[in-house]
Amino acid sequence: MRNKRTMTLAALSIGALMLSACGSAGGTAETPASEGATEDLATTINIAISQAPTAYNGGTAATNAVYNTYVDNLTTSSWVAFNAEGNLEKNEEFGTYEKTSDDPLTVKYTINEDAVWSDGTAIDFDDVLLQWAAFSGTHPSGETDPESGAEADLFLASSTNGFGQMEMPEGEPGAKEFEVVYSEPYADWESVMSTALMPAHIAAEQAGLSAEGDGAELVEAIQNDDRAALTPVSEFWNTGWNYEADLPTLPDTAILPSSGPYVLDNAANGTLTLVKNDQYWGEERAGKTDTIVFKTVVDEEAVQALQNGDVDIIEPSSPTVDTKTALEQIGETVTVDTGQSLTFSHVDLDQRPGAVFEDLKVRQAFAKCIPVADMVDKFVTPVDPEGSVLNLHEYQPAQADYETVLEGAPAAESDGVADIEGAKALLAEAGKTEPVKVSMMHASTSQLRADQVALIKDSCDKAGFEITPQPEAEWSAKLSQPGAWDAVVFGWAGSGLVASGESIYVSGGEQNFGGYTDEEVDRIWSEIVTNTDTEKVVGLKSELEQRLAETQYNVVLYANPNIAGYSSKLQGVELNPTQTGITWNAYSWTKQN
Amino acid sequence: MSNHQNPRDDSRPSVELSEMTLQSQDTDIATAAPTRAQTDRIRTTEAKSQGRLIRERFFRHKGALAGIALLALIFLLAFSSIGFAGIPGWWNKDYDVLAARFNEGRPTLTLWPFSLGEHPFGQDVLGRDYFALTMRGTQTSLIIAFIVGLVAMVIGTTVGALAGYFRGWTEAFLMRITDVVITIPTVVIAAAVAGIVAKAGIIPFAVFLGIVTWTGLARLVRGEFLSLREKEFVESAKSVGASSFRIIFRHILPNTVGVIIVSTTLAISGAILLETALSYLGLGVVSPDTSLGKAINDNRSALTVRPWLFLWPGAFIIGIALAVNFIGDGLRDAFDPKQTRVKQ
Amino acid sequence: MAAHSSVIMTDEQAPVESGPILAVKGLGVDFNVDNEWVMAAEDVSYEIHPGQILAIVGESGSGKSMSSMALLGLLPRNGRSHGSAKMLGKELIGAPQGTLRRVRGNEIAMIFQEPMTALNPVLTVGEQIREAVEQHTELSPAQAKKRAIELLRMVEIPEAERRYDSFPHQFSGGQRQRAMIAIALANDPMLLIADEPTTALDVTVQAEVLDLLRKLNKRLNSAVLLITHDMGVVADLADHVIVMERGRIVEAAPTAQLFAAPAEAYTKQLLGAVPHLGSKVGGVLTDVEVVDGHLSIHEEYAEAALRARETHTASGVVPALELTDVDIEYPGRFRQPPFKAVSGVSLTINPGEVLGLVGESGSGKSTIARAVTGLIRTSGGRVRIGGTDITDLSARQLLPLRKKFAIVFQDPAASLNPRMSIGESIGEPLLLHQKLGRGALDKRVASLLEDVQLPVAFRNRYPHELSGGQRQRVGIARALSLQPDLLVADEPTSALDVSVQAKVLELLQELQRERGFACLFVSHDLAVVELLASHIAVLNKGNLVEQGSTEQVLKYPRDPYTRRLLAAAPVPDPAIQSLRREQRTALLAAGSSE
Amino acid sequence: MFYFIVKRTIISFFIMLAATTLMYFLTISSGDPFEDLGEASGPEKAATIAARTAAMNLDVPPIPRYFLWLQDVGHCLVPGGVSCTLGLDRTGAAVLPQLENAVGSTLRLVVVATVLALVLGVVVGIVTAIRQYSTFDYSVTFISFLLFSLPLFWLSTLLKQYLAIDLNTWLANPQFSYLTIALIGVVAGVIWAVVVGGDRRRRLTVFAIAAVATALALYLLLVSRWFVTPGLGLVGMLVSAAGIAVLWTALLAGFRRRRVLHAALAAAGVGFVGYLVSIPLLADTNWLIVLALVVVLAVVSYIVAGVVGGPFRAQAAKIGAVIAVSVSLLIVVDRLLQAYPTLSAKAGGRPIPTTGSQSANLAGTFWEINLDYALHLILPTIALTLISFATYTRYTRASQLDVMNQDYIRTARAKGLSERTVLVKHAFRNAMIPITTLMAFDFAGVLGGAVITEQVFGWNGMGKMFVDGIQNVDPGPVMAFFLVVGTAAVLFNMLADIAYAFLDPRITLS
Repeated sequence: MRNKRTMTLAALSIGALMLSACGSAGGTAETPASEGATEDLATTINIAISQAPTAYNGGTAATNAVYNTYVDNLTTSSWVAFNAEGNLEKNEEFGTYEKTSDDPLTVKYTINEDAVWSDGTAIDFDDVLLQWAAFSGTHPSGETDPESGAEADLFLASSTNGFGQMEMPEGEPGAKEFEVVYSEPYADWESVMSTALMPAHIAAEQAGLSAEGDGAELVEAIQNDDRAALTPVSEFWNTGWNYEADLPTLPDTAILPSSGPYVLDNAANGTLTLVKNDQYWGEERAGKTDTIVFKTVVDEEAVQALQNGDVDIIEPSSPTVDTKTALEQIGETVTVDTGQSLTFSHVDLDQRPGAVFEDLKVRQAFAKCIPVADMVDKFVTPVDPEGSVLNLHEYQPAQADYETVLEGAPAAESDGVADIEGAKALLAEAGKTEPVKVSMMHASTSQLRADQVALIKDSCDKAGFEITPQPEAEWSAKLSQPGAWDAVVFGWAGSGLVASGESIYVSGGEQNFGGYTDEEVDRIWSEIVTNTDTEKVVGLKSELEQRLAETQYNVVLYANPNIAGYSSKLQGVELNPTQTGITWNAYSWTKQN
Repeated sequence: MSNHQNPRDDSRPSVELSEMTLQSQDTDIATAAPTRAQTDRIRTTEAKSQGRLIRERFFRHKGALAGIALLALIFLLAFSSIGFAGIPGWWNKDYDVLAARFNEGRPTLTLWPFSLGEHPFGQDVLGRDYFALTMRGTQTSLIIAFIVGLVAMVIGTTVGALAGYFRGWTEAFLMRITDVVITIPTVVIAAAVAGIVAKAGIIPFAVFLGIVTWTGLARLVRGEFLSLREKEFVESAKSVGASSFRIIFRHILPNTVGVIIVSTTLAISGAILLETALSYLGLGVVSPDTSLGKAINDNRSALTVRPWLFLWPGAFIIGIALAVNFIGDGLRDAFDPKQTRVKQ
Repeated sequence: MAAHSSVIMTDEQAPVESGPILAVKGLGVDFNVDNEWVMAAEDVSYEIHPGQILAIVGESGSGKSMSSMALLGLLPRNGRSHGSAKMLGKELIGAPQGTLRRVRGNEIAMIFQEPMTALNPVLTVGEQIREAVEQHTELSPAQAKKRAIELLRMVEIPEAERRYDSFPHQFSGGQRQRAMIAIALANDPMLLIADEPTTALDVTVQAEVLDLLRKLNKRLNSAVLLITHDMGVVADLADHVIVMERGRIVEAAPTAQLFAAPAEAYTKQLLGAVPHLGSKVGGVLTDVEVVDGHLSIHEEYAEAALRARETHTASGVVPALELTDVDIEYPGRFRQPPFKAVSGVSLTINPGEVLGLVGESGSGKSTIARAVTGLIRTSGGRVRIGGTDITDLSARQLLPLRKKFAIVFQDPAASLNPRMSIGESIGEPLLLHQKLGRGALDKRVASLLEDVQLPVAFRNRYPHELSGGQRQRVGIARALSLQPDLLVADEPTSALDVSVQAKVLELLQELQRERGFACLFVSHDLAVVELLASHIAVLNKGNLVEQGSTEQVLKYPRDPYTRRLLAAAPVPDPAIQSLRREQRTALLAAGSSE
Repeated sequence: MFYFIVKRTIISFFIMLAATTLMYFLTISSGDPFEDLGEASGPEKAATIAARTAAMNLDVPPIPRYFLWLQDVGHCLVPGGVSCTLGLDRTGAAVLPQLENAVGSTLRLVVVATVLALVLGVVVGIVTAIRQYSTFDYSVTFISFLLFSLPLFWLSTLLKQYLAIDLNTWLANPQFSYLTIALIGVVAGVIWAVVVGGDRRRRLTVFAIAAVATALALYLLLVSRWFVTPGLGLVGMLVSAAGIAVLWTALLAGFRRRRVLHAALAAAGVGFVGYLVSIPLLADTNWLIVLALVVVLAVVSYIVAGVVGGPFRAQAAKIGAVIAVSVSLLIVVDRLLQAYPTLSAKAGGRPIPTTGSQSANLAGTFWEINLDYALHLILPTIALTLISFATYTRYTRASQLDVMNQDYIRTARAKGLSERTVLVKHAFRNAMIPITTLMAFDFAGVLGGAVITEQVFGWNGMGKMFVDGIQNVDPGPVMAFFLVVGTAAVLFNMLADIAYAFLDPRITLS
């Protein structure tokens, strides 16, 4: 009888549902009032970002990362920026500059008269000077780092390239015009100022200096290197602009004034919201959509998030075949753009005396047996049909000069098809009768790397090598340990700069993990870094590439493909091969409703 | 169920009476002239060793039987197909041999008419045979799971036994340790440990996982000991001067075997899932080794594109875990003393 | 049932014409085991009339309980019943649950054996009575509560109002059983089915409960169906008796007639098996005489006994067991004081003697048994075995002594390791102490099995394959394997059916006679002790209240508690039992006046 | 009781101390804190290393480092003095604020999941026990084992693909073909028939009724565009309230005593009035008001039901309160449903998100915000619930079966009590006793599971803190996470024991 009861209940509750349907048709629920139903453009664009931004100041060692750049692209502007071709592009809206002398290298910068921080303060000399102070590494803290023994600077800047070679800029507080003089020629002088300025007046206030008189106090402090005054400034500069981990909230937005088309508004649970910067003076780079939201979504989940409309655009790093197909399968609601990045995969070889690859012939043999073309077929072209074998170290196919440089370096020319016989021959010449044992390190967490090693093993074992994969969780820590590996496959992020690669190739260079030494290469580099004439660069680089190829510095594989999937309602999206990332022109995006 | 005479339930076998009749034979078999019912009962009870009773109850558990069959099948498939420890198997492809991809690596398995084809489960990006890969993964996962089970069993039993039997400080000490470890969720502690040992290879990895997953078992075994040590047959053993060692291992332990086996099976199924979870956190087995967990994790993005890469290993994980769970359930029913309690 | 006043006396409810309340015809119960139907009761027929007390007697498995469960459709899931059982002409067997529910607890109520488990531990006793009332009446909760309290009073629970809110575990065993009865009587049932209502109780309590039942039966004029294995209880309570064996009725007769002249062989065997208190020494409490309700005790008899006692202690031999002012404490746990189980007990057993240690549950008799065998430590006094003081010996020092004494436990099911074959169990002591070889061991085990009259083939069986009696035999064999000088038997037969008990006792006696070991025989059952023991010691709440020769203690007890104990033990003989009832009431009266 | 708590607290404290030690050393020994700097070069590297060393005290040897951490924790326990940070993570940021932010969302997830799993698990468990060896029993057994065996993230991935994405697409334009409707009806019918059981004829009737009813209801819901603008509405509320009243009465009192039923209906009436009153009150509100409303409703219905209940005052009043609470729950649900259209519009017509724990910049009413929470909870909760649901059903079933075999159940039956009383009053409470202990363990387990779930669904909860911490070999966040989890574990153990003693009068806490 209990059961009959449950039955009646079942009937009852269903009855309730039926009636309630009419009930709500009777209209206790109001009709959907979707805002912006009037105009056809959406007010918000959601951008997926693989990791929550960690700081507003992307210039420090700790915060110099892609996910911060993603945001900075919109909240800062500068004289130059990288464009879709991966070249520097002047941004007249912010200001102008011209080289006034070659010896000593002198550049004259002008800041747009209307350029102001979003809190109204003018963007002027104090900001520039702070920038120099922070990046020049001229304020040794006295503390030395136990490992390297190098003395740390008060300002924990991500790098001192450029500013390091720069004299202290001359200028008055409030000046919109100033000149910088380089103590020694610097090849990438143009790009130096691409790093975003930080609001000096905030730094000053936070460090207990007055921001009055266009930050006169700060300017003074820097000019006469007043450590007592600078230390708090540096401390604020280092960490003051940091967010809490995973971005639960923003610090007081008053200390986060923007010099770009957008300004930071709020954050919650790793979701960062930008709104139009009403103080922004320009037209061309002025924001088109009211709100831009960065949502933290790990790459693996990004596709589903896009498909479900949680985000409007994703740019998963190291995309696979599946990433692309998955995106395409979603259908016409999503557009897929593919291209190449400046990031490229390569195999470094331990060629220190006594190491496996000490002998050039062995290196060449290894280079021959690596099925680069095959890899491209498997990992690149499925994503980016344009993808191809990479022959150069300093240039990627995405860059205009790639071809020209390649012509200048015939030795580097290669179709990347594995040549087992050739490899065998070379090994024979090298007098290797036994299989050459190679322990090949790769990141244990990356399936892609594991697959690459598998491919190499498959091919090179035929040629007389005996490869043992060496997956390491802490592979990058092991990189700099001689003897920890024989060969290693990993990626470099090309900067599009001329001089930044130096430490990879010169003898004893910090990132020259294979212990490669070649006077010729060292000489060429010394020229490159000090050369300030853009015309000469291509020639020098061709020379370099030629030499690197002859001496088989390492084996470059291919430039990683780049992919972006975004809602078809989104307009103005354009891939950018550099580390600037997809948002480089997000200010110009619009989204249909 | 409200109606006790409802014949619907009669179909289900019960062991209650066979036990009840045991007591009903309190006249010496020598003298008793058995009636029909009596002979029935004698037949139902005679010469049924403990083991056989358990076996019978176990085999009455359909789910458990299915589980056994499934697990055996998976074992057989995994180890016979691609062979193990150098012994070649019947499957002609190896999990780490690259080959040309055939029809975009789609699976060639067809059920009707049944045929395996070239690559039953398809191929991965490098054209490796995914069937062989899955089999390899299954092997690894099984090995891990069973080692974990074994280690957990040994540690858990020892700790539980010592704590339960000796009481006093030994117990206090051991159980506090257990409490400490139990405070940390398995995934958490395992994640912390895995970071250290994953690269050391499968066996040490498994052993460490075992070392962090014994606590539940320890508690159960201790409980059993606490109740058993008060039993008269233990006292009787003491009274004839049996040593603690003998009492623990000869008298009490054999009586806790049920609990131990049951929770070990559960530990095993738990281990399979734990391994998967760790792989997901990037803390599990590292390539070139592979495991089912790693396989699905590596192919997460393939779900909509090449589902087979994601679903096949998943299916095997579920298969194993499901089988083990059912076996565990069967064993629980089989060993459970409640099953033999007389209800009149 | 009609809403009735809260007056208990509701005789008008009893059917005026004395037709049977319950008429059972050809009732049968089957159980489904491994998909085959096994008979548990067959062709059971009887009638119960108002005010009548019908006892169904039988040993375990005789189907007595099941056949009565079937009446109310309370069989386990795998049971079924057939035949007919008409209550005032209303058919119960196969009746729909609805109907049965209206009968249960209303016209027919039940009392179960194990009061601890039969009451819901998480509900107050009062609640459990109240709901029974509410279920069958229209009384409001308040009235129902009033009624419940009345019922508690009726079953003589002190301060009923307060106890109404206590939980079962706060009641004593006897009180729980009373509560059960209160529940059963909640709606003045016409028929009360009492399934082993007193088996779990001590004799004195049992006597009280039986009195209660008798009283209520008289007052309510309701019928009682008493299910028991205890002939004493039957003799004490029942008007008619039905004897069942293996599911069938063997004999049915008025109580007096059945005891006087049992017709069937089985009945005879059963009655013969029941130890009869006083049968050996010729009567109990012979010095207590009841003259119309007043008792006079002839002290002079005791003198002889005293003399006997002196001679007993005087004899110069080394006692097999000697306890002097032994105290035993159970160590107190966190925030609870230690519990003193035994205090100042002294007793002596000479070689070849059997001392019966008698007491009710909680009297500390088992504690002593365990202390004697070194299973628990004494907190004071001395325990000497064969002259050696074992109180301060370490386990190792004790080891060699262990072959001098052995213990047989109460529960044969629990005292054998279920995972050891009979052979191993019996052989274990030999293995431990004499390090015998395989062959020798087997021989010894075989002979031991023969000694306890078990087929040698049993050595490879496991305990659960044996019946209780057989298990107990194994226990004895194990105990005797080392030819101990002292055997401690802790309630060795209390878990067994009478017929089996008789056999086991016989066996014990024989062995004792042959081997002449001393024996400390712990039991709650005076009749059993009487059979075996040459001397008796009586324990009450940890104190030794009386000891002496069996005859002296049984016939001329000096301690009031002993007297009450003796008076309470029912005797399987209606005639004598009714006399002893008077004796008991008189004693109680005296006891309370003392 | 008090004594017990004190004692347990002290023990728990030491256990936690030991556990933290273990956890701490496991964490710091699980890798190299500078792992990610391998490729880096220049002052950047040195600087980072310096910064990190300072933040994580890497220049201090492990054991003193652990004590430094303890000190930081101490600052949080001891009021005043140094501010409470729970130490710094490797970027030099204080851990406490991160934790404070993370705890909220995680606890929301875990608590909801646990409660759901508990309720569903227990109910289903009991039904399976009652229907032991029925089709329903077998199928539930199988399902729960299946759930047992599902890899959490594997399941989650599937959920996203085939629940969220597809359901969203459907919700954009909710419609079914008549065939689908029929099929759903059939399925529902089968389920009901199996659950209700009984002989063939009864099953058939149940099947028929349920199938038709479901299909019809679904049809009506579709045509009335209920899935676009959901909600109960006046009539719906009235009927549902009455339904609830009947249900609770059936469960707690049975229909033998009309007075009680009337009281229950009266309570439902009160609830409905409350609903009418609340319509303006709850336009936009906060939890406080809602809570107040619930309390008021409960009290009023308690009184009203008590009065109507007459002689059965006590029982009736209790039931009345229960009904009131249920109804107010219904009101809340109704409110949330009404907020749906606007919210769904704000979410671009795809209401069920696959990632995150709340929408950004959702400037909406109280109801919209909470509905937003709820919608974000759907997927992860399902993932978490399904798995511990399995545990609860199994244990409840076992324990219920055990109880049903007890003597006192037989006694209860022998009293002639109705099956309902036997189950609800005598069996249920006893069956729940072992479940309390299970809950303690399960909660810790679910917290562990949250580690995975949060990762999959992109929640910035404690789980993420932990995983990141482990991957960066950064003890700060890991330990913070563990402090919460561990404390929860010991706390729940204690609560379990208290609940145990509460359910079982035989146990006394000491």
